[in-house]
Order: sequence, then C-alpha cells, then structure tokens
Amino acid sequence: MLTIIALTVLGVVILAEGMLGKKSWHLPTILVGLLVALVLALYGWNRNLHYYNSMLVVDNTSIAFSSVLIFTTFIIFMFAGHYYKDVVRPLDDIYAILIFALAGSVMMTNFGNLIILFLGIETLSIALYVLAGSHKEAITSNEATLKYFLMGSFLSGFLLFGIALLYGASGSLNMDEISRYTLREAGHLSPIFRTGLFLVIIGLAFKIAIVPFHFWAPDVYEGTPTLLTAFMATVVKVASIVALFRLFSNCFSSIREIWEPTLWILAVLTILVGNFTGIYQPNLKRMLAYSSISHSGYMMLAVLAFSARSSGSLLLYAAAYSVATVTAFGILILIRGAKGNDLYTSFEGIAKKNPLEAVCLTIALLSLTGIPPLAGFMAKYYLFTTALEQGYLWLVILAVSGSAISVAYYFKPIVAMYLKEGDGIKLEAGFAFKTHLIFLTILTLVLGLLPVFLINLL
Amino acid sequence: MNYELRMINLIINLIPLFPLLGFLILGLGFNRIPAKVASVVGPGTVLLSFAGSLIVFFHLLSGHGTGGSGRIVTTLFNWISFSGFTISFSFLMDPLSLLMLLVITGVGFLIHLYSVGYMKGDQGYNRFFAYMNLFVFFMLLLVMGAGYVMMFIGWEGVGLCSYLLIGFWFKNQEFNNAAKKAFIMNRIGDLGFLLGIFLLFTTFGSLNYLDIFGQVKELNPGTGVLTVITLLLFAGAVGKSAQIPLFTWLPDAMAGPTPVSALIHAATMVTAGVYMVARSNILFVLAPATMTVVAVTGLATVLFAASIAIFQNDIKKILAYSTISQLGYMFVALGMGAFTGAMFHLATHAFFKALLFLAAGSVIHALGGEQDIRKMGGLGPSINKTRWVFLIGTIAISGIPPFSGFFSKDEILSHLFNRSSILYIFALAGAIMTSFYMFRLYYLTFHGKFRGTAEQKHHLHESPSVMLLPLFILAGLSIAGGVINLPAFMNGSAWLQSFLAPVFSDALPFLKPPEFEPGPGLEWLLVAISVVCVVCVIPVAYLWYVLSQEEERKEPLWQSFLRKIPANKYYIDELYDTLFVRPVMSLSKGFHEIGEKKIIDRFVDGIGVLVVRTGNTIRYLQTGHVGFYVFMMVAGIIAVLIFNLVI
Amino acid sequence: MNSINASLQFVPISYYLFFCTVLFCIGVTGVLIKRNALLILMSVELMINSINLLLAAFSTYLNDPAGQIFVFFIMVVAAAEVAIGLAIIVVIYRTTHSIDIDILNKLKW
Amino acid sequence: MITGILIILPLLFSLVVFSLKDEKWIRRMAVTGSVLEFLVSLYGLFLYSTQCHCQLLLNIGWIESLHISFRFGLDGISLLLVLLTTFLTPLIILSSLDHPYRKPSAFYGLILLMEMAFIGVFSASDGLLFYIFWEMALIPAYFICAVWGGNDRIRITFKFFIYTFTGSLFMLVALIYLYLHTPAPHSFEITYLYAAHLTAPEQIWIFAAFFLAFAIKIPIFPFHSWQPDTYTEAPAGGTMLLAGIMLKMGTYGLIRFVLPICPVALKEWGWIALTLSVIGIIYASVIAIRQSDLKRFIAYVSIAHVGLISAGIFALTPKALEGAVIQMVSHGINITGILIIISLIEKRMKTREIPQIEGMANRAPWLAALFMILLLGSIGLPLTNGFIGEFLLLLGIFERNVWMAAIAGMTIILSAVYMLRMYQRTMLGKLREESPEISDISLAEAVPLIPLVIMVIWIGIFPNFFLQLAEPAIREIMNLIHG
Repeated sequence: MLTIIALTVLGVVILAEGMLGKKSWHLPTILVGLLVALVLALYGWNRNLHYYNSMLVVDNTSIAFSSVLIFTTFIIFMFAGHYYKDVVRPLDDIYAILIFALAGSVMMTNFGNLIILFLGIETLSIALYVLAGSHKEAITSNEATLKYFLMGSFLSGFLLFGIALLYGASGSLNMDEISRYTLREAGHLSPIFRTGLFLVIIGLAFKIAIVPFHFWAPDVYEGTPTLLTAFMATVVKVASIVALFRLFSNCFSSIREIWEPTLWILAVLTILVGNFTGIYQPNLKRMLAYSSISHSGYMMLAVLAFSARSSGSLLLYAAAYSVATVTAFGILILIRGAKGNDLYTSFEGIAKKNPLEAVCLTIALLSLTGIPPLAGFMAKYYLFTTALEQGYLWLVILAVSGSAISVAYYFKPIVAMYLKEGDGIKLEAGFAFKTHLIFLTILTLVLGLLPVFLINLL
Repeated sequence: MNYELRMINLIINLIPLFPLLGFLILGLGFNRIPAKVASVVGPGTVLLSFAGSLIVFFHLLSGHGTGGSGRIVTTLFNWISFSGFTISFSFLMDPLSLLMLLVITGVGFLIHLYSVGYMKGDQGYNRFFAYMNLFVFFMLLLVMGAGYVMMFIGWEGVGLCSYLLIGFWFKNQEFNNAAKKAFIMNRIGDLGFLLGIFLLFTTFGSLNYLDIFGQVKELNPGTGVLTVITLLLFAGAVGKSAQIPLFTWLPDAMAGPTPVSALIHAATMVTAGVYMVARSNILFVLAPATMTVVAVTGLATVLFAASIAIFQNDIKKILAYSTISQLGYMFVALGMGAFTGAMFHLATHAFFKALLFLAAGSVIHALGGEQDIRKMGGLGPSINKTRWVFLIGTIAISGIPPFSGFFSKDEILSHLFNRSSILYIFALAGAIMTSFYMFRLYYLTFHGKFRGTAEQKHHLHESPSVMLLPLFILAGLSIAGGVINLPAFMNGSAWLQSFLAPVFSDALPFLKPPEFEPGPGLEWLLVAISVVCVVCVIPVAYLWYVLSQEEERKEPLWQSFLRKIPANKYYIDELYDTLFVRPVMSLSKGFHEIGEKKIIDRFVDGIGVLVVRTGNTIRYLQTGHVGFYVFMMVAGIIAVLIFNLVI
Repeated sequence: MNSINASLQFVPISYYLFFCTVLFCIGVTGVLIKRNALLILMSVELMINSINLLLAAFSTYLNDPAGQIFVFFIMVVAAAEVAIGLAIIVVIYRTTHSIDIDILNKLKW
Repeated sequence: MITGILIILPLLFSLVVFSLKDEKWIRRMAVTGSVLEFLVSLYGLFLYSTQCHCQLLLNIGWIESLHISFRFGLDGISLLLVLLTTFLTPLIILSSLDHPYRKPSAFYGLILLMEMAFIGVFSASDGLLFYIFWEMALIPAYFICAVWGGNDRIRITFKFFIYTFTGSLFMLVALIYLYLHTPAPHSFEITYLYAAHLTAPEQIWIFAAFFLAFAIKIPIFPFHSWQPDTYTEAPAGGTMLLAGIMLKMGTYGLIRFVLPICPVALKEWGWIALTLSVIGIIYASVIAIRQSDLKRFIAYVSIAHVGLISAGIFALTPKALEGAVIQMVSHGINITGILIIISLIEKRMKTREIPQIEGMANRAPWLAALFMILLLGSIGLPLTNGFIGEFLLLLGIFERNVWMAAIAGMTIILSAVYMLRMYQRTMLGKLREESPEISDISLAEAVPLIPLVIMVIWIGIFPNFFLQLAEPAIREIMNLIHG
C-alpha cells in the first residue's frame, strides 16, 4: 500500500519538478524515490497486511515480486540519463508516466480483489500506450502505440467480460470469496464461471504475450523507444505473469484440471513459436522481443506446476530474466546511439574496441540461453525441477528443446561481435554507464552462484 | 635361493638387456657418436648376450639349481596386475628357448660382424645397428618369455624391427611399401594370435606356459576349444613365418639390406612361428585337426614356393622363396609331430641360409648392387672364397651328405615316411626342386661367362675379411651342424633329441603312433633314395644353365606359358590387391563421400535447416496488419473457449 | 431500493446475460471488420458498456453493490482510455493523414 | 581441500592472464599457472591412498534447501583424469607458445578456464556440479575454436556448440529426473543418484538421455559428424584440448553415471551402444586411410580409438573398464603428442596436406623418431601405452562377446594401415625440391614432446601403477552394476 502511495507521490513530484523546470533533478529524485519505495515495500515483510477489507493483500510473495519490479525499474532508469542525454524537450511527463506504470504493476502484484487487478492492469496499460508513442515524430513509434492501444483495449474488454462473468457466477470480486466458491463448486462449475475463467486467462495472456495473443509484442517492442521497450519486456511482463500466478495460486488452485490442459498447450506454443521465430530476426531488438515471448512461455511452467517451491523459482527466473534483458537493452542503447540501428550487422567487430560491452552482452545472452553458472541457468534449472516434480516430463523436454533452438539466435550477436570484422568504432559509454553494466553482469553471476537468497525467500 | 642360482638369474636377465642397451646408446646418439663406436657396440652387445646364453646353456646342461625340472623361470616384475589378473614380465629358460637363444645370438653376432663391413660408409650406419640390436632384443624376449603375452611382445617387436629394417633406405618409396606390406601382413596374423591368447586366457585363466600346459593335460584330445585356439595361434605363425596364404611379404622384404634378410628373414624372425608351434606342442598335439592343417599348409608352401623359386632371377628373391619352402618343411615336421626334427632343421637352416644370404650379399657387394642373376655368371674365379662358401651353402640346403642340411631334412623325410607315404613323396619332390633351383642359382651366378657390364667386370673384388670371417664360420657350421643330432641308425647319439626331450615329453604320448617302426635298413634305403634324387638333378641344372644357355632361351610356347605363371608368383599379389586392397580403398572413399557427407552430415545439418526453415515460415504470421492480428487473437479465443467448453 | 431490485429482478438474469453477450459480440465484430481506427475505438466502447450493463445486472441480482462500484471504476478507466485513444489517433493523423489502420505496417516479420 | 585448490588455482591464474597486457608476462603466467597446477595435483596423488575409494573430499554447503552443495572428491579414475588434465595442459600451452596468436591474454586465459572446468567435471561428486562444469568447459572451447580457428570456423564451431549443447540439455533433464527419484531428502550427491529407484523403462530413458549427451561428446558413431570439421578448423592448441582432454569427459561420464545408474537398461540395450562403438571403430579407421588433411586424419583416428574405449566401457567387464581407463590416459597422451608433431610439420611445410609433404625424415630425423614413437603408441605396439589399453579392452570385450572382439580387433590391422601409410607419405621418401628448407626439431619445440614420449614408454612398461590406482574405483562400479 505504502509503496503504491509512495510511487504515485513520486510521479507527482516529478511532474512538479517539471513545472519548475528542474530537469536535472528528475533522475536523482526518481532513483531516491524508487529506493524509498523499495524500502517501504520490504517494510511489510512477514506482516501479511490486508488493506480495505483485503482489496489489497500484501504478503511476502507480493512484496518479493514488487521489489523485483521496482528494482528492475531502478536499473532501467540508470540507463535513462544516457538514453535521453541529447533530448531537449522536458522529460518529466515520460518519467512520471513510467513511475505511474510501475505503480500499476505493483498493484497487479498486490491485488486481493479483481477490481484492483483490473485497475492495476489498466493503469499500467494506459501509461504504456502513451509511452509507446512517446517518440511522436517517429512513424514507427506511432504505429507501435496504435497497435498496442487497439489490441490492448480490445483484449482488456475480454478481461473485463471474464471478470464480470466470474463475478456473476461466484457472487463476489474478492479472491478469497472466489476461491471458497471454487472449493465448494469444484466438481460442477457453471459454464459461466468457466467462460469467465478462460476470458481472464486470455486477458492476462495478452499482457504477458502468450501465443497466440503475442502478435502485438514484436511490433510494439520494435517501434517503442528502446528504454521503454526494456520496461515493457521486463516490468510489464513480470507484473502480468505474477498477476496470473497470484490469481491461480489463490483462487483456482483447486480446479487445476480445468485450466491445466489449456495452459499446457499455450506454454508449449509460446516456447516453440517464440524460439522458432526468433531465429530469423535481422535485428537484436526484435530478437529480444521474441526471446521475451519464449521466456514468458518458460515462466508459464511455474504457473502450471504450482507448488510450494514454484513461487521461489518464478521469482528467481523473473529476476534473472529481467537483469539479463536490461543488460542487453543497455548495450542496444549504446549501439543505437553509435550506429542508428540495431541490426546484427552493427554489432560486427565491436569486441575489438569495446571488450567490456562485448563481454557484458555475451554474459547476458548466455544467461538468457541458460548456460551455467549464470543466473539464467539456475532459474531454468529450478523451473524445470518444479515442473518435473509435477510430472510435466514432456513439457520440460519441449522446453529444453526450445532452449536448444534459442542458441541459434542468442549466438548471432556474439558471433557478430567476436568473429566478424567491422569498422572498429568506439562506443561512447560514460563511466556511470560502464559501472552499471559491470554491476548488472556481476549480478547475473551472483544470482547464478547464490540463487539461495531468492529461492529461500518464499 | 643360493648364490649360484642368483647369478644365473642375473645373467638370464642380462641376456636381453645387452642388445637393448646397445639400441639405447646407438639410438639416442645416432647422429653424434662415431661409426667406430657403433661397429663395436652393435656386434659387441650381441656377443655379450651370446656369451650369457652359453653360460646359461652349460649351467642347464649341468642341471644345477633347476630342481631337475630342466628349466629356470625368472620374474623381473609384474607387468599388468590387478584383481584376478596378472601378467608377469618373466623369462622361461628351458632347452627349447636355449636352442633358440644360441641360434639367435650366435648367428646374430656373426651377421652383425658381417654388417660392419657390408654397411660401411652408409649414412645410416649407426641407425642400422640400433635397429639390429633392437631386433635382437625383441627376438630374445620372444623366445625367452615365460608366457604367451611375453611372446606376443617380442612377436610384435620383431615385426616392428623388420618394418624399420626393410624400409631402412627410406628414400625409396618402393622399399617403404615393402616394409609396410610386411608389417601389415604380420599384423593380420597377429590378430589371430591375439584372439588365440584371449581364448587361452578365458579357457585356462592364465597365460603362462607352465600353468596352461599343466592344465591342458586334463582336457581330452580334439576338444573344440583347443582346435580353435591352436588354429588362431597357427594363424599368427602363418603370418610371421610367411606360409600360405600370408607369404607374399617375404620376397618383397628383400628390399632391406642383405644382412637384414639373412638375420631376420632367414635365420631368426621367420622361424618364430615354428618356435611358437613347437613351444605349444602339447596344445597342438591335443588338436589333431589343427595338426593336419599345419602339415598340409606346410607341404603346400614347400612345393608352391619351390616352384616359384625355380623361375626367379633375383638372387635374393630366390633365396627368399627357398626360405619360405624350408619353413614349409619345418611346419610339415611340426604337423607330423616331429618337433625335434623341426627344431633341428630350424637350426641347420639358420646356418646355411644365413651363409647363403651373406654370400649372396658379398656377391652383390662385389657387383656393386647388382642382384639379377642373368647379369652375372662366371664370377667363380674372381671371387673364389665367396664362391666356395656359397657352394657349401647350396650343398647343405640341397641335403647332400654329410652336410648339415642332409641330416635335418632326412630326419623330417623319414619321419614323414613313417606317417604317410603320400606326404613323403611330395616332400621328396620339394627336396628335388630345392636342389635344382639352388644349383641353377649357383651355376648362373658363378659359372658360364660373365653377362654384366664392362665396368662391373672391372670392379669385381672379393669382400673384406670382416665379411668373409662370418662366412667361413657359418660355412663350417653348415658342414658340421648335422652332428648335433646324428640319428641312431648312424650310431649317432641324437643329442638334440635327448636335449629337447623334456620339452616335448608331455606331447609325445598323445601322438598317434607311426604306422610301422622302420629298421635301420629301411632308414638307409630312404637316405639313399633322397640322396640319389637330389643329386641327379644337379647335372640337369648344369646342362641347362651352364652348357646350353642358348637353347634355354628359345623354348616351345607351351613351355614358356608354363613358366609364365610361376614366374609371376601365380599372380598372388595381384589377387590380393583386387581382393582386399582395392575394396578397402573404395570402401574408404565410399564411407567418406556417401556415409559422411551424404548421409550422416546431411541428416544432422538437415535438422538444423529444418529448424531455421520453420522459423522463417512462422515469422511471416507477423504480417504487421492490426486487422490480421485481431482476427488471429479472436480465433485463438474462440479456439480456447471451444476447447474447454464444447469438447 | 429493494423494490427497484425486485422489479428489476422480474426480468430473468439469463436475458441480461444473453443481451450483453450479443452486445459484446457486436462490438467484437465491429473491431474485426472495421478498418477505421475511430470506429474500432467506438466498437471497443460498445464492448465495455455491454460489460458495465452486465455487471450492474449481476450486482442487482446478487444484492451486492460491489459490481456497481466496479462499473464506476470501469467508466473512469474507459474515459481515460478513450482520451488516450483519440490523442493517439490524432497523432497518427498528423503523420499519415489517415486513420486507416492498414496504412501502418512498417513493423512486421 | 586440495581438490578445492585444484579447481580455484586455474581460475585465479586465468583471471590474472586475462588482465595482463604484456605478452611476455602473459605467457609466463600461463605456463607458471599450469605447471603449478600440475605440481599441486602431484601432491594430491601423494596424499592419495589406493585403499579406500573416494577421498580428498571437499564439501561446501551451497543450496542446503535442495541438498545441493559443492561436493568434490577423487577416486582412482577421476584422479587419473585430473592428472591427465594437469599434465597435458602445461604441455599444450608450451607447445603453442611460439605460435603468434592474437590476443594471447584471452587465448591462454580461456585455456586455463577450460582446465578449471575439466578438473571440475572430473572431480565433481554431485550431479548438478558435474553438469555445470560440463557446460562451462564448452564455452571456452567454443571461443578458442571460433576466434582462433580456420577459415570456415564460424559455421563449424557453431555446429559444434549447438550439437553438443543440445545433447547435454537432455542430460540435464535426465539428471533432474534422477534427482527427483533419489531417496528423500532428494540430493544430487552421486551416491544418492546411484541409489535412485527407477523402473526398467525409466532407466532406459535415462540411459538414452545420458548416452545421447556422452555419445555426442565422445563422439560415438553416428554422432560424430561435428568432430572432424571442428578438429580441422580449430587452432592447434584447441584441437589438443578437445581431443586430448575434452572427449574424456564423455567416456568418464559413461563410467561415472551411465554404468552405475542404469545397469538394467544396459543389460537390455547396452548391446546397441556396444555395436555402435564397434561399428565406429571400423568405419572411422577405414575413412582415416584416405584422408589427406593431417588434422582431419587424426580426427578420424581419434574416433576409431575412442570407439574402442567406449566399446570397452559397454562391455561391462572389469578388465575392459581397466583398459578403458588406462586407454583414456594413453589416448590423451598419444593424440596430444601427434597433434603437436602435426603443428610442427605445418610450421615447417606451411601445409597439412599429406600429398604435399614428403621425406621430412631426411632433414628432421629427431622429429621423425619422436613421431614414430607416438605413432607406435597409438597403434598399440607392445611396451607402449597403447598396447596395455588395447589388450585389456579387447580381452574384456572378448569376455563379453567373442565376435565383437574379433571385429574390434580389426583395429590393430587397420591402425597399422592408416598410420604407416600416413607416416610413409609424410616422413619417408625423398624430400621434394620445391619443399621449403626445413630444420630438425629445436629444443624449445621438443620440450613439450619429451614428457609425452617418456609417458608413452613408461605406461607401456610399468602400467601397474595406473591400473592399481584405478582398480578400487572400478571394483566399486562393477559392484554397483552387478550388485
């Protein structure tokens, strides 16, 4: 609760600064504010607070995830300075909206009532519609925001319809009520409820970009300004998957057999389509879009194989995935700055002059591939273990084949950087930028070597 | 263990070590140490081991410290040993191995000595002696080893040395091919040998002669496994001793320097097969089927090789084929159970064949490398000493009394006669051929008029004394070598017989007894027959090859056709080439071109291509049209709902 | 209040359900077939309003205000959404002088 | 403790090497590091006693909640392979010192990193650790081959990477599956994995998954198609690491995991693996005969030899296992030696094409002599290391299946054929006029070769030390299979 308030206030403060024209204050304020929010979030640890007759439920799981979200936003904002360094127009709006979006995502992790879920999603989405189009002059940006908006609002319609049906069937919007209802009616659920259930799934699937509701993702990611794409690919995705996870673990765990097959199929489709389509992409940004799709498929395993340990492994996975992806986007920002595009060809031979950047990107990609001892491997390992525990052997085998395929595209930039000859340009990355990259890389290593911290949290 | 025995053990272990030492010295310093040192070290080490063997020999004769068993076993160390499996590096000294030892080191020393002169000035002088010493070392391991694995070590080792020495002049790829051929053909046999060893181990749980021979007595004759074992072992022997069908490498092996041919390809290595069969006599005796195979193979080789030898024109090749056929005699003897006879012939053959080779070497030396007898002739007067020793060798090999060859061959023949008269007749035919081609060789080389070039004639010279001395000694041995086993009916003591008796004693009872025991009279008769036969072909040879060489040229067509086949060695090489070499080569090509590139690689890459193609197809779903996206999503929604609600 | 509920409950809930579903589907069809961004936006609004109606109906039948409160939230959100949507359409129009959604497919594959 | 040092040391040195700039110091540090490592491992050998089976344990808690921890330990087999690694790495580094690699810091750093991974693989007594190090070895290998390799390196090395990586992923699934079937509390510790209760069909699947991973790594016919290309394209040092040490990971894995964990499956389906291995021997040998590129030639030779090793492993007899272990060591030594020689030849003749090389022995007798010894070792001549392995392997296979042994035995003929053919065409004969002026092997070049040659002879004459080192471990594994 406090977190959300803090974030909202932070957003408002930024706007105020903007009015005062204190452009240079933005980033410091934001970073401090985010830390404060983080602290406030952690303050609720082990307290298990309920607000407004449990419309907001703050338990450890939600705290952990919202911390991850805030932290991810934090590390994204570390790049903001460099990204917007030669933009003259005031940035308070963009920053503020980002913060509001974050607030929305935090709501999505804390909801105890479908209304809050909906509000969170909409806060997030509406903010993102704006952000996606924030690069007004660029036609690609316009296209991105239009596509995102149309499909987004369309699908949130389905979400709402689903919620409405759930409400009608169960007689409440409160999660506990609904779960009690499901327990009661487990055997003979009314078709209304089931329809509602699946419409809700679909609504969330759209946000997570689960195949076949993923079509928006690649285009929107490509069109959106890179920094914000990073936000979409990490915070938004994680928030939505957490929402789904929360919904299922709290409400629908007792009626597994109903949603299991569907999610199974969706997960497999997502993993395969994501990985297959990633292969042929000519540029890194779009490739990352597809990789994010495949990763949401992997995270679906945690939802599917809901067990005592799965929340922990989902947390680890989310963290590992976010860190690695943000790193990759960081390098992407650099390359874009230098070459004006993000085709693989612009990566050729940069390892010579920029060993640090090359190594960071390499490690990030290897982590996404799931090579030990990096974070990505540990995350995948836990995920597969939990899935196998629940007996999803074939799902795991397919997932594994998927990550075998993923090598095909994750290695393209690596090959380009190290093995191809290119114009030996020096990327201009400031000291702060470099240190941040190093920090992220080390984080990837540490998460890989000591995953315990996150696992044992939940 | 008393002092004396410890001394003996030490000496036994030293015997193989001396040549090894020589090898190490010469090998490591081959391009540093001067030739003089090499010519001392090379023969010296062998002489030392000869001395050692003599000591052991007399010690064994005296029978001290052997516990009456007539054998000494010394163990250096456990070579391979882990739970329930031990192969110790140990030597067995018994009459059989001692006989071999004496032959190897004795004849070996003489040949080393000869080489000092023969190889003088060759740029690989030191290397040569290094290889020779290494060979002696391995040969000693072969005969001294106390088990089949030890024998196999030596067995492969001598194969290696023969490879190295055949290809000694490695600038000439022809020689290298010959060397390679020798090694590979040997290895074919060795595979048989190895499998035999495995089967021995799985049957008897040990690979020591004494353990195996101890157990084998319990088995009753003709057991299947014994037959298989012996056949496999014999395969090894066939390869090493150049019997049919693996004999073609030996003539090519003549590419090596002549002393090598004398030592390795006449006196010692090629007889390893004979030694092996003799060593495992009890096994063979208990497998009658194998015995027949051995005998038949041997006899076939005798005739086959002899018939080829008649039509060869290369002095060394003729000797090579004669070696093959003499080895054939030994195998016939073994096959008939005349183990002593075989060993006896082995010994005498070592003497006179070494002599012949060295003499031939001296001839070649005199003619500056000429080996074709058609380009020789009339060399008698100019290199008289060589001519006489060569003649001695020829008489000895032809089996004319009282030369050594006579006694050994006659023992085999009479033994054959007692067993089966058919074999006897064939063997006799072989003997006749032998004396014919040998005298042909002798006459064409030393009689008639010289057919070489003028400047060759000008250069003709007798070899230096360092080469002649070994010749004389060997000549002496070839003359007198027979005495070691004078048969009883000549009031001889049959010393070798009694000396080797302990080795073969276990086997003899299992031999099927001869059809009848010939009296002395019959023995004399047989001797007479064989002598007469071999002697009468000499004038024929003289007539053909000395008096009337012109007619020998223009012969009727059918005759020339008849000579064509054996003259071309019955086209065996060509046969093998088409049967084995070419197929393997084309198979190799096929595997690489089709198996690798077309099938396996294509399949693996195919998967990759498939994945990439799929990716490339799927990605076109991303049309970029919102309308299409929305449509797809709705389709998806409907699918999900139908999947869950209707179905 | 209760009397109103009672009078409303006079109509069976299935009618509302059916009616709203139809309305919703009309909206969906509109989104599917229209190529004009503005019309699509309106169809979406139609969908959302059908949901509002449904929620209201349910809350009446359940005698539970939550649904109707939710409706208010939805209206707010929808308003915001429309505002954003129109803004976006305006921007698009500025750059492409058209609000046909098929004009824009630079981003694909 | 010592095991920990063994793993940390190369890592530290590789970091140092990475950070260094001055080429001279890079080389020095690389050599020092690897040699130091070797000495440490020798000390480990000194501490090791052949009596009990697994020792020099190191156990640092890692993820207690899942009973995963840094568990290292050496038994005879692992110790031998660790020694092999630490013995070969310095020689490989030495042999590539005079080669002008660009970015030497990265090159030697990666080699040391790889050494660390190898040692981890060989000493891990925890399934997950094994897997982690297994993959960690792959990354440096990829970069070494891809960055310093030949012209077609990008395609080839990528194929190599994705092929082996795919294989190992299935191993991961199998491992996790095993983990979940270990007696509670689940653990990856090797003994737990051995104790996992599996039904026969489960065992078969596990076997299949492991076999796939290891067969690709070794490689066993028909999973070998990545290997000749990779060996050919990789830089000399890289090929040595791959052929000398890396493929031993596969054979080691077979012994450490497949044999004890799925004996039932082996009894049912082992014959397929055995047959494949034996086919591989003949197939690769026959192909090797006609190869013209020396490195490609060696690649096929290696396939043939490891085919024999894996055949021995699948023969499931103690002798065959002893043979396999000793042969792993011997193969590592021989092939590394031969590869060093090949790099020397290439340095002199500027080519690896056999038809363009002839008569080197005329000018380089010592080179030819060393070559001959290594070659004899690899064709298994008695009193060289190759013979011990081949003899025991064939004997073991013979005990299992006579015909397999007979076919596998063909290798002693075929190896003679291809090896001598190659030797004759490169070393013997007349030196071509057009061929460059070549010199004999220099002392610096001989330094890495001499130890190898000595080992060839030493193992050949005194194999007992090595055999008995491995024996208790092998008895252990045999008990697990049959008990």
